[in-house]
Amino acid sequence: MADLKIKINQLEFKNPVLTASGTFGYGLEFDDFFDVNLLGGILVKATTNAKREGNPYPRMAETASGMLNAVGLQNKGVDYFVNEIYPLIKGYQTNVIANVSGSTIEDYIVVAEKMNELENIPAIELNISCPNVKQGGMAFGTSCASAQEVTKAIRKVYSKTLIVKLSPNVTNIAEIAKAVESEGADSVSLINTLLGMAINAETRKPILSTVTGGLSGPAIKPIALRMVWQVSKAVNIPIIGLGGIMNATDAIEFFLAGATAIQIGTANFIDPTVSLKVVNGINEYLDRHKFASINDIIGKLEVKN
Amino acid sequence: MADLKIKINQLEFKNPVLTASGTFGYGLEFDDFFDVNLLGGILVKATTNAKREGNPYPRMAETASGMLNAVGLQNKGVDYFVNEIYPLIKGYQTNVIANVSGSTIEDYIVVAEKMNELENIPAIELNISCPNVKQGGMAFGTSCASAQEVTKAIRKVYSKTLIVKLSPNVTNIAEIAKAVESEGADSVSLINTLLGMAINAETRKPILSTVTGGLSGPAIKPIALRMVWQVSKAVNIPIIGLGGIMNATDAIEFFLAGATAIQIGTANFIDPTVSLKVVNGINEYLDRHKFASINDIIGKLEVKN
Amino acid sequence: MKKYIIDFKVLENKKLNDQNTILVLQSDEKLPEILAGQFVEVLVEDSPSTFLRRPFSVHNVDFHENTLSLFIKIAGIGSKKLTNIEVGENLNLIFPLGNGFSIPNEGSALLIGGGCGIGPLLFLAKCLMENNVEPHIILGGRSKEDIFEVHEYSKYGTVHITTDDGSLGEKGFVTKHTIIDDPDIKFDIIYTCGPEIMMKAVAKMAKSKGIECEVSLENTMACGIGACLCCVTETIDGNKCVCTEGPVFNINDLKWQI
Amino acid sequence: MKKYIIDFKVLENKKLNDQNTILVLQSDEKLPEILAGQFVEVLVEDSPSTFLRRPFSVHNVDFHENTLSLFIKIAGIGSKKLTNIEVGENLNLIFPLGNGFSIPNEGSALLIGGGCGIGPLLFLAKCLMENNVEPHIILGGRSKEDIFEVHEYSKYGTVHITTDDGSLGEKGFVTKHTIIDDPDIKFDIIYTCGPEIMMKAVAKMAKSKGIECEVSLENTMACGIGACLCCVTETIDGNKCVCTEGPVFNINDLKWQI
Ligand SMILES: Cc1cc2nc3c(=O)[nH]c(=O)nc-3n(C[C@H](O)[C@H](O)[C@H](O)COP(=O)(O)OP(=O)(O)OC[C@H]3O[C@@H](n4cnc5c(N)ncnc54)[C@H](O)[C@@H]3O)c2cc1C
Ligand SMILES: Cc1cc2nc3c(=O)[nH]c(=O)nc-3n(C[C@H](O)[C@H](O)[C@H](O)COP(=O)(O)OP(=O)(O)OC[C@H]3O[C@@H](n4cnc5c(N)ncnc54)[C@H](O)[C@@H]3O)c2cc1C
Ligand SMILES: Cc1cc2nc3c(=O)[nH]c(=O)nc-3n(C[C@H](O)[C@H](O)[C@H](O)COP(=O)(O)O)c2cc1C
Ligand SMILES: Cc1cc2nc3c(=O)[nH]c(=O)nc-3n(C[C@H](O)[C@H](O)[C@H](O)COP(=O)(O)O)c2cc1C
Ligand code: FES
Ligand code: FES
Repeated sequence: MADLKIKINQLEFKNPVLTASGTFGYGLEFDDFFDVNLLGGILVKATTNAKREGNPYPRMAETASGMLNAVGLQNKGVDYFVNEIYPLIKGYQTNVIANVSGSTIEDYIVVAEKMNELENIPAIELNISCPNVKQGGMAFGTSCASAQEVTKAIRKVYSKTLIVKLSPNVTNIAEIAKAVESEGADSVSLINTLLGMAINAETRKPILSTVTGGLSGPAIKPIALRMVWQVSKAVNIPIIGLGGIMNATDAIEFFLAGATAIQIGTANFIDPTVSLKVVNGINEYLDRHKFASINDIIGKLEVKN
Repeated sequence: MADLKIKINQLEFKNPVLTASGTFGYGLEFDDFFDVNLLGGILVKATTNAKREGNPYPRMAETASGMLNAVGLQNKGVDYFVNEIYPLIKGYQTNVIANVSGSTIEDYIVVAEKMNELENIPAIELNISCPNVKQGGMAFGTSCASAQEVTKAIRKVYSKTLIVKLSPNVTNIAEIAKAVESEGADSVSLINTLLGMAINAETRKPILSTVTGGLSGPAIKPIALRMVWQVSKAVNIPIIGLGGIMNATDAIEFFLAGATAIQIGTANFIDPTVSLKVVNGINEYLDRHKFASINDIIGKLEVKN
Repeated sequence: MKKYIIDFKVLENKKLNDQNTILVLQSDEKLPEILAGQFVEVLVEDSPSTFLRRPFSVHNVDFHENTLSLFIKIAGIGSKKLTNIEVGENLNLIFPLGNGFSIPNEGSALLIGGGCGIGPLLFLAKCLMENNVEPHIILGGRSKEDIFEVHEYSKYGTVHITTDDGSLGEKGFVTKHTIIDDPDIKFDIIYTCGPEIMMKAVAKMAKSKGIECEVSLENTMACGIGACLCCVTETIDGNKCVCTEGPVFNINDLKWQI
Repeated sequence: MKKYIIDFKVLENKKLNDQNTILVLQSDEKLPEILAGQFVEVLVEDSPSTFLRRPFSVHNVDFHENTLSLFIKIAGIGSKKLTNIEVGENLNLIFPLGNGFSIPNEGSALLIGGGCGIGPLLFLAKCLMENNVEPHIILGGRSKEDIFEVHEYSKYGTVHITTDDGSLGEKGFVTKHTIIDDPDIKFDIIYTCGPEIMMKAVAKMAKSKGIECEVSLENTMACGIGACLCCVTETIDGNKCVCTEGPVFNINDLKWQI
């Protein structure tokens, strides 16, 4: 039984396996299947300042080894979260992390301030990379200046662990990571979805109501791995890696590339118990390779020079 | 039998199906399987000024619905091409297009000048997007300024049809397309491969000798489609779309998104006759939907506003 | 209701024709409670083009034999693979998902199904009968080749048939069947499942007669358990997930223009 | 040599054990010329993780029956799928690919195989015999469980066996088999296929004795037909494609440190 504990900023995680925002509901949806307290953490679905209806139907298209979504941050707003959802999830014995989204910096600030007051939400993930909303969202994550600006503003009002979630739809993700690190982000998580599109050739219409949507799943794993690797060479803060992780082997690859923790997204849809299997699989890998701790493999990819 | 003819600049193509550079050799490798003259065109493998050995082995990794390659532009140089290869392929009754690569602008210029002299090479594709070389390559394709610079230099020395092949590893591909259009590119082709990475968890080593490589295949199709769609809104020159096309349905999707022609890459490895099947499938689609010409579906995606 | 992930064994693959199949699946474990109208999410393994699970309504359940059956119509690669699955193979299911139809305590009910929409109606008829509600079932299709399993439905209610070409039952649409205007029968509720255009016609008919009406909707689903928010439909209370707040909806809650 | 894309039917699936299988495939069409040492690219359908074809050496050919057989050892998902393929199913092959072993006109040859490297040696022995070359075949393995099809190899030559644990044949490595130093036999050429470490040991032995030596290399291949340049190996003339300029190489052309 290897030591799976990791730390991000001062926050301890019993293991490095978290679930990705927007793919695990509020955790409650998975209670029937396993004890989610066995995970390192849960990233709950995006919260915005005002209530959002999200995008019209259809919101989903299946693609080769992946899927596109265009949910568009549907949620009932931060006040509903604080009053109605938080009471249901604050008892979880694992790190429940809020995913904070917005269209304007002011929106982000309001949500972050309110999250700061919630005792059992020890961290937020700043989503500056959602490709499915018309305003804000990804725009903040695609230039160093705006990524820096929003991180700075949130750092002022948010005193706990601040994770910034980066967009892969950029020329140089390492630069953006450095920019948010310089403004006091405690960690970066990557990647959010890649902007994609699906067309129905027979009807000659886009499949998604929004034409474009966010690509996730195993199809994007090679890109996610590469970005984690690039960012790990560029920053000193811990990295949370995600994108197409389906099993423990995939997770190990992210640790080797430099991730301190990982998130599981789309895979939850195919097997709701997958995250727990990944925890066990990582443990089994470490034992088999005689590593005492997960920290022994983080960033330990052997590259010839 | 629908009309499959298209035009790019003044160049006529008997149909809009071309094969992608680096995936179809010099066409000769496929002569055993079908008459390649039935295709709209052949993009032959990259030619550089000097001979290049390419990257060390291993150069390939399979990924979910895709593959990574790190060939690194292995070729015997432009003089060898002119003297040894050109005589073998100049007899093809289809558009044989050279893919011109380089590390410096001077390199590109030398190759383009020599290609300009070859009567039966009616066009070149300027590869400013290869992710597998240390110098130049993709670097030219990831900023508007450098894309513009190299296009301008080549436009001066190359008088025939000039296609510029764009990199998807950018924040805003439409801007880059506009930049090369403004310097006189007759067409843009997109996308080249996405930069990715694969790791062997058991050995804890990268699978590719170069650590990172270029991702191709169906995994990237949603991203390619989205980029073709974005670029088609931004430029007036014809677009050649590619990325993950495996069959005629995929090809139709690219036409609807705005491509005037398409290229088939990785699919050639799985079925060497696939490009011909795509020609036939497009024809069958047009007939079934009662379109007289391929031009009737180009850019005809029906999007609600 | 608690959801389960269980491997079932294929006990029977009843090919109705080249487009439709009924799969009878058996579990080693005792089946939990399942409501008529609920659905399952099936894992279709080993196919690059069926990355996500596929939703199918519960066609029938036998709690003694621990069998659950699905009515599957080929729509694409996943459903095709399922119609070709062999007896003895395993299928992994997440179930029971979604809400169910409301079951009154007495009276009579009209069930109207078309295409693979007849899927959930068999189990519904059975549950209605067991609750002392008298089911009348209209099965509709383009021609007699589209009408299946009449003897099965007849076990739990009176079956009426319409076909567009009149090759079986009454000629015409399901909403025109004479049973609907039969003065001797007062329907307390109407249930429908099938192509959207048919369900809308049924909804309109029910509304004009002032009869309660429930429809079972389809939608593109990624998770089936309320985690992804991909499967919304517009309701008078805003977007609702078809997988958890449906698939059965009362037509009064939908924003259908009928 | 002209290459073909042909659907074969699986005629036989001879499971040697849980790791190794011989597939006998039959074509409706007359087989073209195939050389010992050449390989095929097999399409493994319907699997997201076997996107590309899989290369396998030609294990044997019967030009009368139009059958071609493959010796398959499970290495991952694709090979596993192939070992489970059922008789009667179709397999799509591109073949014949690569060069072949050189076949002398007389004399005797030593064939050394280990693991799935024994794959190409059966057809090679057959071709040698038909060309009046006397084949001696050393099959090596860790234990007797790794030694297969001795009776088949015996049809075309003299079989010698080594195992690491001595459970069959001589104990020790293939390069230490007594036949190699037998003063009564002069080998004109040595062929080897198997794990790289074994092939290097064989190459070293051959070099020290001044005997010609050909090895059959593996490599990660995307196309198998020289179109992608993914499968290079370093030679004294620069990078060469294993799929078209190999898989058989003379050790003098390689840059092996031996
Ligand atoms: C709650 C629910 C219950 C259902 N019950 C039944 C049933 O009892 N019997 C039955 O035959 N079918 C039923 N369906 C439809 C069935 O889920 C789809 O036909 C199936 O998922 C298609 O998968 P495929 O791989 O065969 O098709 P694909 O190749 O994926 O697609 C073929 C076509 O089906 C559509 N489609 C794909 N996935 C879905 C989806 N998840 N929901 C709706 N449409 C989809 C696509 O847009 C496309 O037009 C139900 C759907 C839902 C949501
Ligand atoms: C010319 C040639 C002839 C061959 N002949 C035989 C033979 O006769 N019998 C036999 O059992 N095997 C043979 N092989 C090896 C065989 O191709 C691989 O074992 C097979 O492709 C693995 O596929 P997989 O899906 O089972 O494994 P994967 O799950 O893809 O991978 C499992 C392991 O095999 C390695 N591998 C994957 N693809 C290849 C490849 N194309 N080449 C080499 N290694 C690979 C991977 O790196 C990994 O370590 C040959 C290979 C070549 C290049
Ligand atoms: C249906 C769906 C909804 C998502 N919603 C959010 C979200 O609200 N906030 C966010 O930061 N990321 C969201 N994501 C992105 C995921 O958290 C994750 O970054 C991405 O899916 C890549 O990981 P994966 O390949 O493991 O799914 C969503 C993804 C999916 C598929
Ligand atoms: C093995 C391999 C080699 C390639 N070599 C080149 C090249 O030399 N020049 C170039 O412009 N693109 C090259 N490409 C990129 C392809 O032309 C194409 O842009 C990319 O593979 C996406 O298309 P696909 O998904 O259809 O393969 C190569 C791709 C592969 C897989
Ligand atoms: S399918 Fe995921 S919420 Fe309904
Ligand atoms: S495998 Fe493509 S060139 Fe050898």
